[in-house]
Amino acid sequence: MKARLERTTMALRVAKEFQDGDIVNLGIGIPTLASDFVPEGRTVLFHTENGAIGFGPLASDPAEYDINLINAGGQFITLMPGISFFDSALSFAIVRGGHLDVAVLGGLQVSERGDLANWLNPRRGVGNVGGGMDIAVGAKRLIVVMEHTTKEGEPKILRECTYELTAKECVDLIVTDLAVIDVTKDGLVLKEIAPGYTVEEVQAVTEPKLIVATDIREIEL
Amino acid sequence: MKARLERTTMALRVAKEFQDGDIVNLGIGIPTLASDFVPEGRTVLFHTENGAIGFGPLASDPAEYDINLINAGGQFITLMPGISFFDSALSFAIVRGGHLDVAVLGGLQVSERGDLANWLNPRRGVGNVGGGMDIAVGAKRLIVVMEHTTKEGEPKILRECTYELTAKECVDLIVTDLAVIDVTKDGLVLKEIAPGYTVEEVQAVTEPKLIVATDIREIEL
Amino acid sequence: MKDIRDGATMMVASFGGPGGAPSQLLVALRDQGAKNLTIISNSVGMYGFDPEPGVPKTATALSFPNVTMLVENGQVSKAIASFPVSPSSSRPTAFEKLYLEGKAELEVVPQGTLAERIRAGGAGIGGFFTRTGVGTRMAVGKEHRVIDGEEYIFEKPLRADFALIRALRADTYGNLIYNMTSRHFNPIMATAANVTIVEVDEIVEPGGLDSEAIVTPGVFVKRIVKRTREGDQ
Amino acid sequence: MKDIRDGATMMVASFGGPGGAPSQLLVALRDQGAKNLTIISNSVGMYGFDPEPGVPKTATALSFPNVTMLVENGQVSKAIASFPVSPSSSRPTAFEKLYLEGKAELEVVPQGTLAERIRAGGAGIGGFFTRTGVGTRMAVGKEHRVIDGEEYIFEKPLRADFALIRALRADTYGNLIYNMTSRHFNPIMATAANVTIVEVDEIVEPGGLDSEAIVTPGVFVKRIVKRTREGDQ
Repeated sequence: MKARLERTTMALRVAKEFQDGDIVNLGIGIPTLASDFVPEGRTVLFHTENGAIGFGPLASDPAEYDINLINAGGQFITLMPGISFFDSALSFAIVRGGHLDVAVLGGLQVSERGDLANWLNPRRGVGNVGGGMDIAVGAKRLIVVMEHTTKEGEPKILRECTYELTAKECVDLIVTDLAVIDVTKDGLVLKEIAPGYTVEEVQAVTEPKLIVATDIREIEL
Repeated sequence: MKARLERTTMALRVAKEFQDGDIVNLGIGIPTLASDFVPEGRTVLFHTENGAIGFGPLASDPAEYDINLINAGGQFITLMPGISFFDSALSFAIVRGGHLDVAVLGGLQVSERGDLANWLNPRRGVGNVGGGMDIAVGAKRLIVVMEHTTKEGEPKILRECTYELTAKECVDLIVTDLAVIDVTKDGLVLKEIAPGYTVEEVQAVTEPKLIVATDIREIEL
Repeated sequence: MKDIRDGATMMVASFGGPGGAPSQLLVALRDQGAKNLTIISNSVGMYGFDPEPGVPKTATALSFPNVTMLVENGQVSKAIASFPVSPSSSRPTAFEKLYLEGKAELEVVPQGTLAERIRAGGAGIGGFFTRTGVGTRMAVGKEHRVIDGEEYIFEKPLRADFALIRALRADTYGNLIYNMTSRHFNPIMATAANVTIVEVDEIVEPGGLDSEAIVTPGVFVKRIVKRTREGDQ
Repeated sequence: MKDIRDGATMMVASFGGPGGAPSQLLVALRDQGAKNLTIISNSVGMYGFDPEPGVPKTATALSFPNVTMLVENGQVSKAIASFPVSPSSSRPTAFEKLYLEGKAELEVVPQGTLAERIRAGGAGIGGFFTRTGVGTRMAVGKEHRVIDGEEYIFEKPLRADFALIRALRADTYGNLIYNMTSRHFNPIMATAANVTIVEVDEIVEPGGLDSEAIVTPGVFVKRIVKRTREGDQ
């Protein structure tokens, strides 16, 4: 009963945010899983940085794997009628020009003001920035999906990020294995909470003070 | 015997400059005529600002006129195997990025240092700048072809342009109905001269002092 | 087009004639009547003369609904263009007359700079440096910068409230393909407006276009209008 | 490739696996041996591990000739990239080890900024302002500018002596078409080098490609190399 959400459940919750007609970019990891859970009746087209919009689900049969049909994470994807291909310049013109309706990224840390750190673990010293900085800045709406705490149990939602930033004040919504949190001008608003958990328990593993939504509820799936 | 060159003859002389494999842009007017005179054995592909490289000759039969197949001057052109189409951004990336081997433009005035004025007649006050400024700056080699003097007999090759400039120090070669003149760091070098004319006669209708090439000859066609 | 308000900024594709020009959308805009429009376009209306007797030698001599119609209808107060006037001073365009009477504003922009500014607007670029225009009246008042020994000027992006464009064929996602040299400013204008409206000859189902040949992904297109009459320019 | 000298700057197309990567040209460059190369690429070599037992789940797990080969051969002294290292710290790339030993320089660039800088290099743009990287380490030492209320940083164009790219098919003019998501950095790198060399599966006569689907006009391509073995990645 009282268990943190599975990765697929987090992805399911994220996918509820997709509106009909949205163009959506999904980062590597949990975000990618969200593509399987687009709510019925909504048409969502997915964008991938290497240069496609409107691809189908991940290829399930190794026989259909094609090195020329992959997403930005290198996963084999499939064709869908209406798919279009373009180069990296146009791909990031889409991103940077504000044409992505929603982007979903993983996170190492998110600050109270919606700063995101997700590309460089200081223990390693070097990292792959990829397209995350462009996407964080360019997407109309940015959802970060991540575990609520580190493996050591430390909060990942902080007053200030201590890791190298991906972008400042870019996150609109945080979905974790414990909660759904809106980033607002007034601060972080706790909107939904994992089944069996209390506000206090979530607050205890969150560094900034959470504002509790008047209509707070269990995470809706 | 002693007659200024016809427009087609000027175009013929210009075309001699085209080397095998060149990508060439031709401005409206006399420059466009040069496409008919590419020297035998040389393959030259023409670029047009609206977005094509490698088109065929002007359409000669009104039955084949297609509003979707024109050059930058609005003339109906024809298909040729290997033609490619692109948008205005890529078209001017080609121009501005230094990928045009040769451009040929008309001119109102050219200065001693190779400044070009070709877009605005001050008597009118407004003019169409078109792609001339981009081409003048971007082409690896810029040839200006024009009458040597105005209708009133005034020099068009001047110490300083008095009309609004298209670009500074951009012209490499001037072909007129009287002469072929190289623009060099040392000044204007008179290389070829129309049949029957003397150096003095050309100098008389040219404002800056011409340097006479040691191998000066009749205009070669 | 009901949401095009007075004072809107409109990108309108055009180049050298009727090819790639959204002529039916322009007729609709004329009928809709929004005033005080700023037009961003390669040319600000064609010269408005009928085809010359016999066969026209150029596409520019063809008569078709273009921005001149909006100018004559009193809807245009400003233009940003590279071909703002007629090639011939003896046949001035409606806009040219308006401008010379001091009743309209005009910003003349080199064609490549116009294209790049529109692309920048669509690509979220805050501005860029170009060598085009250095040492000319286009450089007056602009920031100059020497980069690797060459002189450049700073140019700003252009965006619009609406882009009116034309394509050959759309699928229902708004993916577009064009027709030869009628591509010109259409793909970049599609990217640089809050609302892009495209006029097409044909609308097909997704899958009906070659995915490798799609020039404009549907993400850039808000509304698709099928041309009503065949053969009309 | 004989004219690739020590110290040359090389653009090398890559994205997520062997698709669109000029692997045979890289083998040739390894055999040619030029040293002190600067590599401009999305990734600086893949992780170099063989396919995992069974079926690889991603294209990135596939083994194919890539920049790691050049690094291991002592040819690389600098990289400009968005994916400079392995996704997993337990399997560092050859370049990562070199860099951490202080034997190579590295400039990490956000992927979209990398693409735009390459495009700018090919398009004759002297530099541009982007919001990407503002407030991060990417902005350190860069000019900041507020444009229409948003903060931007200045980024410079990238050019190279050579671009090594891969396409599906070329005609003899050098016009290119690509294969689905293997397009990525190839078309823009083609524009931004003094000499662009393309590796293709097939070379056809002019007219053998759909003119509306040509992505890279031949003007950008200097040399075309047909891949020698079928099925090889």
